[in-house]
Amino acid sequence: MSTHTLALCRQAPYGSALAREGLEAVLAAAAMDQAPDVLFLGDGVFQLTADQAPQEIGQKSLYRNLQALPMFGVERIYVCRQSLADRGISTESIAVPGIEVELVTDPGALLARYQHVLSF
Amino acid sequence: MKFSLVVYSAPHAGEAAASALRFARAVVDQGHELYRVFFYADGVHHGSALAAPPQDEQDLLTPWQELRQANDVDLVVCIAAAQRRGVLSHSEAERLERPAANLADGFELGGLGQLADATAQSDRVVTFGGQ
Amino acid sequence: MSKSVTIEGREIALDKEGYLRNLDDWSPAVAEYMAETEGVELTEAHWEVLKLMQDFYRQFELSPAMRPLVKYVGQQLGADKGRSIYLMQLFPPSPARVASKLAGLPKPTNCL
Amino acid sequence: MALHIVNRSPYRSSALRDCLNTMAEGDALLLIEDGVYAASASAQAGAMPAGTYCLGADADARGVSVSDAIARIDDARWVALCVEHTPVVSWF
Repeated sequence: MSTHTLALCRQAPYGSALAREGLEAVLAAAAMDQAPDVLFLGDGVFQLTADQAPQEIGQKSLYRNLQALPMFGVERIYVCRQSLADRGISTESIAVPGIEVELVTDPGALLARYQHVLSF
Repeated sequence: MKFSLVVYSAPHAGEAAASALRFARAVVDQGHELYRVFFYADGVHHGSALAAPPQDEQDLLTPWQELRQANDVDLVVCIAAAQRRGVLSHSEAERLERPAANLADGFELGGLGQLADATAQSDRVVTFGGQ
Repeated sequence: MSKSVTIEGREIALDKEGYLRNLDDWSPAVAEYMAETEGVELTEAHWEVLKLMQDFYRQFELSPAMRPLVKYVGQQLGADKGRSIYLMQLFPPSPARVASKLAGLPKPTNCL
Repeated sequence: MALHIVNRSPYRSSALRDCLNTMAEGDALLLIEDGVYAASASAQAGAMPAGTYCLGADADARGVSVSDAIARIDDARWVALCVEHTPVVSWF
């Protein structure tokens, strides 16, 4: 996928399988040295909130999976500032260990930099 | 121009599967190359040979197989997403000790690397999602 | 031909490729048994990598592919061990696959 | 310039809102499937940006009368829009 591709993650974790499968696609590409850039927008920002404990609903923690991104060579993610504000999520509460979070105020300008946007 | 499509929706679950097929036909009708269709998430159900819709409802299997025949389009079903949902080739059914295989002719199981390759090889990638 | 083997008096169910059916069945003796079937003789160097595989899985709830495994081993055990050639010598021919199996992690999805 | 494709009803999903919040000046918007309800002459079509298109077959299927401000297109023109724009971004 590489850096001319942006993965646009808009699904909340657990309610939609595409949240996890989107991350799996990013990790698989990164494992092959073709990591895309990643933007969390809309309900996708819920993937980044800590304190996820999905054992009782029979799922694995997406938040823990996300923390593997640096091991796969993805050390920075983009996050839509407005999406956080709309959902009452503070920017401090979405820290993912080992990952630099770059807040984006103009997601349209970010999208314009890429040849491909894969929506998840 | 070279196109690839990514399909997340199961056939008969909503309109997205039918939209993807219409778009794919339009791409080749307009003289463009359709390089690969990557079926992911619930889209892997496209690869099941066992769907049997009534005769007066849309067939969403044969037209893909015809596109492959006529235009040499890669129809790739993501192997990891397919294992979860029970779309298996003969060798996977054997490896995973399942009682039957159902991967339709013309479709192949492939890794997510084939999605990364499709983005690298194609001028345009269009995703089809949602139920 | 799925089978079960008796290890330390416990019956352990394996699938036809020799992976655990129940991940809770793992024990060091199970790893020793699997190593033998893979033609690997477990030394201290093997064990420290297997332990890291389990740490990785606990931390991220994922089995590592080759690239993250190399990076993780490098971070934890030093740069001279964080190299694919080193892991290849320990767990030929495919370190991520073989070490996942021996460490009792889930069977890989054949995804790559 | 990007082409954004929205396939969800604006009354059910945030797809259209997320898309409109993201669109840059000069981007095109294509409404397909349930997205065509946003193109209805009787709905909020007036709020759609310039450069909004609607897939005619999907509007006809639903009996949606498309606002004059929005261009009705067929599948061939859909492909052409994809050729003219990059990237193509789907919102669902």
